[in-house]
Amino acid sequence: MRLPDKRCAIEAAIARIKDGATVMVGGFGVPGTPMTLIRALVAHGACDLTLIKNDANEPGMGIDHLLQSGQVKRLITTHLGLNSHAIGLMNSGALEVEFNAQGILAERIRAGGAGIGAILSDIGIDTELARGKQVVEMHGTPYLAEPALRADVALIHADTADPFGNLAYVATAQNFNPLMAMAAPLVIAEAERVVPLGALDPNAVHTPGVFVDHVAELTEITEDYAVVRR
Amino acid sequence: MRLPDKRCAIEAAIARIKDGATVMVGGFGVPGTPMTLIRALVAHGACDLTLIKNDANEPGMGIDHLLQSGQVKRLITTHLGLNSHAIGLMNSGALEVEFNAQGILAERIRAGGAGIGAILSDIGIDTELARGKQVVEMHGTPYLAEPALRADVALIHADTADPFGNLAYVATAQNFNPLMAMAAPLVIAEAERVVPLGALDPNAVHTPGVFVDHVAELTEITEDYAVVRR
Amino acid sequence: MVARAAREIAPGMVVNLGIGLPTKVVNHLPADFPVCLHTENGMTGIGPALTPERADRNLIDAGGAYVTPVPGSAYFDSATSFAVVRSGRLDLTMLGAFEVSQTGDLANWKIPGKFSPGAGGGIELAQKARRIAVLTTHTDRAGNPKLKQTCTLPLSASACVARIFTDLAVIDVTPTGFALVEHAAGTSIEDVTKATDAPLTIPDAPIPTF
Amino acid sequence: MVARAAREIAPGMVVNLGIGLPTKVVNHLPADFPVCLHTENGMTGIGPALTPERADRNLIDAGGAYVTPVPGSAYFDSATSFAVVRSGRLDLTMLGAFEVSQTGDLANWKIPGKFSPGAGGGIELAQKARRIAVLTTHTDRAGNPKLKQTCTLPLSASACVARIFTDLAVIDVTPTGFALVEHAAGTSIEDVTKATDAPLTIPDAPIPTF
Repeated sequence: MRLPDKRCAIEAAIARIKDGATVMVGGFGVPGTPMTLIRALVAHGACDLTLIKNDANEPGMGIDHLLQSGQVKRLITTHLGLNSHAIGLMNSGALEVEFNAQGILAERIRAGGAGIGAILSDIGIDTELARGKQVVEMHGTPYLAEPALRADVALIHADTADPFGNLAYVATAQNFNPLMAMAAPLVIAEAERVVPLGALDPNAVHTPGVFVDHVAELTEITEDYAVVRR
Repeated sequence: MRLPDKRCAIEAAIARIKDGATVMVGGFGVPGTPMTLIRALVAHGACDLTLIKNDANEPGMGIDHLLQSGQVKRLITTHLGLNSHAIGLMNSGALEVEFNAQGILAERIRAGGAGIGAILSDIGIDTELARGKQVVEMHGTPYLAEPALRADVALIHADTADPFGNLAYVATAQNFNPLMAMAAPLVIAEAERVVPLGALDPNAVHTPGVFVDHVAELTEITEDYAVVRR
Repeated sequence: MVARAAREIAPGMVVNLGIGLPTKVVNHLPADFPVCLHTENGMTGIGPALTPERADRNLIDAGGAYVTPVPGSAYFDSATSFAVVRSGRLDLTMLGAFEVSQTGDLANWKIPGKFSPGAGGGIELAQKARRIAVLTTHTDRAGNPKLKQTCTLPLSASACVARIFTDLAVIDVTPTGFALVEHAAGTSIEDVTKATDAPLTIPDAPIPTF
Repeated sequence: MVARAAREIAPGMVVNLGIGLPTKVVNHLPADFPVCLHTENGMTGIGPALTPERADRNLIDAGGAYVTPVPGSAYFDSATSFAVVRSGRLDLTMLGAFEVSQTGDLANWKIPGKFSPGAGGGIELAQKARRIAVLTTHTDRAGNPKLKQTCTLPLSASACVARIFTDLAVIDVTPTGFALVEHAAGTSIEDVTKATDAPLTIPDAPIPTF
């Protein structure tokens, strides 16, 4: 037995994304944001997208390119504080935004990846974030039902990958990537390095390749990934 | 700033376990079972315990010592197939047993560690495992509410630890350990090796030390941990 | 029958082989066959089993057998392991059975009063793998048929089984019940029908043997 | 006030310092102080911040500042990061505020019509840390009190704040409302009372200054 090889050209993988798709995008700020896959999705042009991402990056960076190109209809996120352009689109009605508490967005995505229907949580139960949510009482305590989130596609940035799609992340570039890499039937990972099968310590794998469909080695770590000088 | 040192003698840590406590025990078969902590709990003698463990090990091994000594009132588990002694205690009524589907036990413990109230799942909904469980309908689909599980104490076996309690596991000794290490207010970890702060790659940590209260280096890898010759 | 079942595995699949007979399927796969074997206790990329003398004490499968990794294996916790199963990443599981009904209900974990060690991971495998195949003797030790109109034992999951491999035949579960696909060399179609406690559709076309 | 707030951190604590003023608290901790700093984007063991020239492009805190690890740091995913918060492992968080009510309600994430970037991780920190301290100017830029009888802005969490550090005073939220603990050197008790839009209990004992 040998593990299947999932290496793939980025353009071919991204070409599978259809108009109207829901797309999860890893990253918290720059670290972990799959900048090259995002650029390829801009070039591909799929539109009416729903994006699920912790934040909207900053103006002119990361998924802001997809907002600029008008490909995004809806954004499920936690915080847009560093992207005034995204806030402008939201305020003008050009972009529909659903805000989640950050850890609840993480858990909803994880629930999607874990194949469970929802989690029951009391986060935000006293706040306006509870509006419109189903309340479930358990042993006399009220909880909000937070439905699992899955996407059609997940775009992932890893530090190291192997051809089977086992992924390892570094530092705070981990964030939402391991969660999103489980929560879509089509998972596309870019990696700064693709090493031969067996070169990744099986104990150091963050995302088992069993969840990953396509893996592509970045030919260049562009300025998109660099330290931001504000 | 430096991270606190949580190294501790095993006896001192185990002495904190009270009669009637609920105790999670890592491991799936021998790998990952904290054999030395279990021996210390037998010596300590706390009784009326509720144990939460994937399996009951095999006769004369692991938590079977706690069953033999009569310290266990109740066992929440998934499968006792390799321990005829435990099945005998269950059938005679001397041991109360609650069976969970394996992945649901894992998710309930994880939910406890994640501070959420429950998960909604359809696992076993057509089977007798659904009996007595609260059914929650969401968007027209029925789910079983599977309440989070927390314990008073979690006993963990790790391969490598540092003094802050960061833990790394090897091979299939990981199993329930990282989940249980989040799901109790008192987490005691034995480790085959305790290395200095900074010697564990921060990217290779499976359980962040922030969840761990006491860490002890094993002075000996006893026969309890050896390959089983059936 | 085990060799025949092995041909059910298509290149590139993610497969979980249940305890007992199904575990032996792996011995019939070519050395370079592209497949990912998964085990519930937290591993993908299982290689051949090992004798205790050569075993790693920390490396077992869900049945407790000592196994080896292959290049590209990964280890993970029990929650992640069942995330693989429940989220649809498990293409195929092969399971043992006490009973299979003509609607695909599977009973394989409990015989009330006799055998109730707990369900382990079997419920989730039976309910959530994308395809469930059963690998079992056609009848139990007393000669009673395991393929029945309805199951009498507690179910693992309802309407889950797609195909059954036995020592006598390969049988599909179809919307109209059991249908014969192949029969064992040296076994007549009548033998199969007689050992099956439910109607068995026999296609008009010639029935291959295995 | 930042130096005073730093003294709130006891040895051995796990602490999350919110964006803005609270982040500066770290500069007032001794180099060998035993504490574990947590940040929402997935790290424990935060060391000093770095200038862009020396920064690691993959290592930021939740506010986007480039930080360093300390010996024993760990990185983890966003679900695990909030598991730390919700499961009771976060001993203390220090947060900024728009408004704090005398019952400990906190509003710090939204000003309808003016500022609504989303709650980020603030809701969970405010609701689930074992102790919530607020670090804020006593009044807003227009001179309006931030400590009020009731909050007018959308809440982050109700009845969560234990202690408030401002440029004028240290104030506890007690079952009977705000109570003065300390006041700033050069600020009179009357100044504090005047700048607070709710009754302020003044203990009989001498009030320390900071």
